[in-house]
Amino acid sequence: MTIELSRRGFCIGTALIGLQTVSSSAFAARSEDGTVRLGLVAPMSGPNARYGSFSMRGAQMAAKEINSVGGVGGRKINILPGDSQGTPVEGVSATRRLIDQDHVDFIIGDVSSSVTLAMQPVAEDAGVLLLNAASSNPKITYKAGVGGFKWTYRNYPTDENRALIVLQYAAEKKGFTKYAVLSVDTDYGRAAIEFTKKYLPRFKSQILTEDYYKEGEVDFRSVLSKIRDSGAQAIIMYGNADSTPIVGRQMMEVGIAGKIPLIGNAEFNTASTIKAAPKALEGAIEAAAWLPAYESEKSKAFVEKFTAEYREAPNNHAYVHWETVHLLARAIEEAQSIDREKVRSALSNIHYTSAVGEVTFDDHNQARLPMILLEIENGKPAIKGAYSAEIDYPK
Amino acid sequence: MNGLPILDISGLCKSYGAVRAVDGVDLHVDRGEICGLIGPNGSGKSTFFDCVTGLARPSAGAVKLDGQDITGWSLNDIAREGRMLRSFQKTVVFSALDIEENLVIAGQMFTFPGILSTFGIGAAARNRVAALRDRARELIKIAGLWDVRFQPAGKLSGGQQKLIQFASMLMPEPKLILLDEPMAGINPKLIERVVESIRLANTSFGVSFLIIEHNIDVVTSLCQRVVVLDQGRKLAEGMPGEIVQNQAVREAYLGG
Amino acid sequence: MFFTVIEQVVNGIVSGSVYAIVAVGMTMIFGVLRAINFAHGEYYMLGTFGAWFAIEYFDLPYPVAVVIGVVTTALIAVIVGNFVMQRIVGAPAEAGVLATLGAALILQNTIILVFGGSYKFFSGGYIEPVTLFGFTLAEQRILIIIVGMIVFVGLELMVTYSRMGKAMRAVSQNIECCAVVGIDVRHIALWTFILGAGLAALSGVLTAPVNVSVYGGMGELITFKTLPIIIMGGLGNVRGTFVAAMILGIAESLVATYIGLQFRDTVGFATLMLVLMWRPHGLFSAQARF
Amino acid sequence: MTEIVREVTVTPAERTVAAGRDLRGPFGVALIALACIAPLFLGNYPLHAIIIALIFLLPAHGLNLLLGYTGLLSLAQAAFFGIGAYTSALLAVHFGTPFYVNFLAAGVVTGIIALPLGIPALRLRATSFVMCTLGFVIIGQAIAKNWISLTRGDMGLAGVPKPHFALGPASFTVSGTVGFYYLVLVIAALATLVVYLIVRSPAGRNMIAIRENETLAESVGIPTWHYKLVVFMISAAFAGFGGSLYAHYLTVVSPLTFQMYYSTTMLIIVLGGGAGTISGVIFGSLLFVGLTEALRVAPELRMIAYGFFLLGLVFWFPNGFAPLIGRFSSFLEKRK
Repeated sequence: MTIELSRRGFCIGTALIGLQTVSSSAFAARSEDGTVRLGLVAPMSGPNARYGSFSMRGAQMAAKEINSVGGVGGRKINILPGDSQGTPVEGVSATRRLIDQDHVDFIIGDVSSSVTLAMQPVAEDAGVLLLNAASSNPKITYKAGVGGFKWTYRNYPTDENRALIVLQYAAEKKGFTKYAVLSVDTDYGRAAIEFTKKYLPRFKSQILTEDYYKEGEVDFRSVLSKIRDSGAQAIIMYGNADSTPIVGRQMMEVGIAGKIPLIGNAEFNTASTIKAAPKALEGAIEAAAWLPAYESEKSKAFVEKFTAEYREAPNNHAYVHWETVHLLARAIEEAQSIDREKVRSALSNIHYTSAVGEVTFDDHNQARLPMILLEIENGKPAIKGAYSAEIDYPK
Repeated sequence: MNGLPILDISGLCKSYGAVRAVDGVDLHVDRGEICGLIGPNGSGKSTFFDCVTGLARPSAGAVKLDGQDITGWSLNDIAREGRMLRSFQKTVVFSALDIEENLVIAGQMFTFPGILSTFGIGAAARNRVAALRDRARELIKIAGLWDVRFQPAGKLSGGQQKLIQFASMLMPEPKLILLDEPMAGINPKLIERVVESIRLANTSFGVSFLIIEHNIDVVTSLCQRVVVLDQGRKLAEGMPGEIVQNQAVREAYLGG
Repeated sequence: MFFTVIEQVVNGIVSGSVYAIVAVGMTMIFGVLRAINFAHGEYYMLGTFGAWFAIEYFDLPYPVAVVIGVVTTALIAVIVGNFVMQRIVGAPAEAGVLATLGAALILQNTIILVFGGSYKFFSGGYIEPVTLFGFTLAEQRILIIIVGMIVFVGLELMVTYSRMGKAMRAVSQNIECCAVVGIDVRHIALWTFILGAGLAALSGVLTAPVNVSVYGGMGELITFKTLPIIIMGGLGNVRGTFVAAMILGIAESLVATYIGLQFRDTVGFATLMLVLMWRPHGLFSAQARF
Repeated sequence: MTEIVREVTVTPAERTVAAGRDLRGPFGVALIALACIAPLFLGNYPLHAIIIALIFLLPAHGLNLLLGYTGLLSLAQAAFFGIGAYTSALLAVHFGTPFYVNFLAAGVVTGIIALPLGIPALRLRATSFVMCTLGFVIIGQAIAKNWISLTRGDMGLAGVPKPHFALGPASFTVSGTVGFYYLVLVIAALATLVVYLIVRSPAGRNMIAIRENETLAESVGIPTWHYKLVVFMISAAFAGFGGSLYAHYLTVVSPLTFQMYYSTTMLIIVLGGGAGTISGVIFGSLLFVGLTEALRVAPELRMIAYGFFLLGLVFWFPNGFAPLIGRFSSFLEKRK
């Protein structure tokens, strides 16, 4: 037994030493390898992979572009992926791994707001810059910057501006006062409607029916017939791109296509969506941070390149991640260092020209983004203006 | 002790749709008696057992245990009282557990006052289990299973398993035990041991028995009285010797 | 008001038909294999992808794409059936849950790996709306209802008259006896599974034109829709499953109209739990299988 | 035909004649010692992985009591995990109650909620019971999403504070990874002890009897239905405690907490380690988290590999991977 014990003791001892060597060698790897280590947290497996895949492709394309011209300040951008599966606990695990194992200096992520909210304190503790590019829950930046989390930045519009702009346009230009709500049942869809409700009295408008659909829902006939009979003048829809063509086709089925337009944001403007249900999307009003048809050289080049590279048209998620990597590269360039603290302050003071307009950050680390308002006319998005507004932070 | 029978069944019926599996059977078991229940396959013996012990709900009739009406009680309601216990033909032991554990389990619910007390880990609970264990060991010795007591019960032979089950039923000191074919599928050498155990339980512990059995030698040597079922009805009743000679019984077995 | 209710019932029957075609395969698989197939929706997804691939890459017409989708899925089902489903015959329930979950993960994420995770547009099918008795439906939906009927009648005939069908019924009733009478249980299990997967694929291909989006994770929702149906229908009971699918379709439609779309996905399980409280063995007896 | 039969042989440890037995004690001591000094040589990321493993250990222990010991396959752990997380988060966010109050409340509330859910559910058999428990998860999520005045719906409850203890004038907050690691380690150890005591109590013996053969158990007087209900409640309470730790660790609770993902995770942990054994479940939770984290090296292949792992588990290791350790240690023993 004694022999046994000592042998085991030896084994454990060896294992301990082994582990120590592993961890210390891992730290050694942290020494400058001449790259910008950028983590990208997004859902890459499971049902939510349909959102993550665009994010990854957008970011990778941006990195490729930057690296092909020599990188940023002589450093290549090295994107390290972390799969969140759209679940907070997986997202946190991925973030931890990126920080502690891969020693990333910057993280972009996640798409889902609950995941981002869970990642915030982790990034804060580690002092790693978390740059969100696709979550719209207002709480993320309520709590950032002067609100607490110094290391969280968001280069994505919150839902409040969007809701106001859409409602204003619909009321003033179209004279709508009665709405039906059909939004996605996530924090995005719910929050956008919450903000819409906040502004309803200002335009003497009302909501007649209110429904939320689950991500991946395919049957809207019942709710669309209800909307048809309700007397609503427009359907307020905040959702994800993949549901829009389904809704459009079923609007044609129940006979409201062309009579009750969609307003809000759910990628009404992409060519394939319009093609799927042209009649239903005619007259749709959308407030978007970006759209593939946007008339700017930078934007057009992006769409072209993306389509050539991946054999599919980019969507909003692809764009925002592409743009955010470029934004970060710009901040690093201005900081002339990959020192996180320096990059962070560079980001706070940045004046970045995106494909849509100028991006700056407010004291809550929330990007002030121009929002494009468009209407689908004759099967093509027609831009009706760009708006930008300050956010009212709760005191 | 009064002269009231320990088990008194009157007019018991059980029908499944149009089929009458048990059709108005009267039967009683006297105190201290070993009563046999025989009949050809499909005569309704097992259904009858199930109705008496609460595994099935009788369609009509009354079951009285020790003078108390227990008609329609569930298996567990009856078992929890600890007065009348039954065995099963097929499944007889908790196969992953060793013999001692099997016996302790069989006694637990009659030692602990309630469910929550069984979660106890204090001295009181430990003492109770220790007492059960002592009794279990005694019974294991009596059953002649001492050498194999740490083996998982499922690994033992059919006969040994029947012995374990029989010993389990003696844990709570019941007044009446219903055995469903205790000799089926066991090694002939063990039959004598099972018979001895039943006899011992009957004489030393004063347990009454109602036994379904096909082995007619066992029935004649063990039972004081035999009841014959055929097609759900009572065909005959009497001393084993008489029954063996009974013409109707012979016809039922041969013709059925 | 009355018209609205009728219209919603019709809507319910349309979605019920889709559920029915998927669920009937799953319930037969349960009958024979005694396993809840958590991967069932994935065959729906595979069928859709097969057809999408045929249309997108080879420009084939929709009817051909339907055949390709179903056949591809059946071939994949042969592999999964051989390596997974046959082995869980007689295994404990939790083994079935884990094995089919594993199969679901592999199928779903392989598709994501090969085709990318993003959603695709399905461009085949007959999507023009037509008006029948005052209800406007896409032609495709009428096709779905008709195919649903054909599948139901076909299955009824098959289990009553064909050798294979009778064997399936036998296996679902008593697996031990079948082995004794010389029915090759493994063989029957495999064929039932292929048939079930094929039906799921058929349902996927048929609904693709009206559901438009195609993506790797689309099967999961279908699995969850189907589970309560097969329990309510009396596991393994084909007729019961059809009725349960219709009930669920109609109930969902009415809930979406009068309570709210957000509660729609809860309807299945809520109904199931209410039904089980009232009748612990489902609406239809599991004894009268097939 | 490959037969998948899960064999669980449980005999009190004192009488186990297994060859690997002699190693068990020292091995356990070494493991505990190793766990205590782990932060000395592990970075934040591995510690985080272990924290997740230990948090998952609680619901897994609960499921093991239910599945491994009582023989009931339940997919409701995610629902109870979610209820626990929400109870804790709501108390912390709305009332600012200290951690230990939230933690205890989470377990107790979840256990109590399990009572009215268990009464109808446990009357069901086999597959219907499984589906009913899955229904709890689906309906739980719907409630979390739509009872907005209480749960804030999809917006979730963010900013759940890190555990804070106040004893008289002394107070401290567990904020860092290391601090949380020790907190979770202590709780997981206590939970394991509780499970051990339950399993070794007379009730534990009755639970095994129910798993082995319910009718036989009834016939020896065990009120099986009552036991199942009590174990269902205990199992739910364990999940609730786990949910509370989850809420305080991740600081965010959203309807995503009610996901079948967590139910299947618990199932995989229990079956992967070895149902019906305590050490198996501990091993299972470490194995599960270790595996999912290790697979991160190849994000695209991760879930495919995981799927194959599940198939391998079912077909080649129906008793879980823990028996391998036993075999390995008996191998060492023999070589001595």
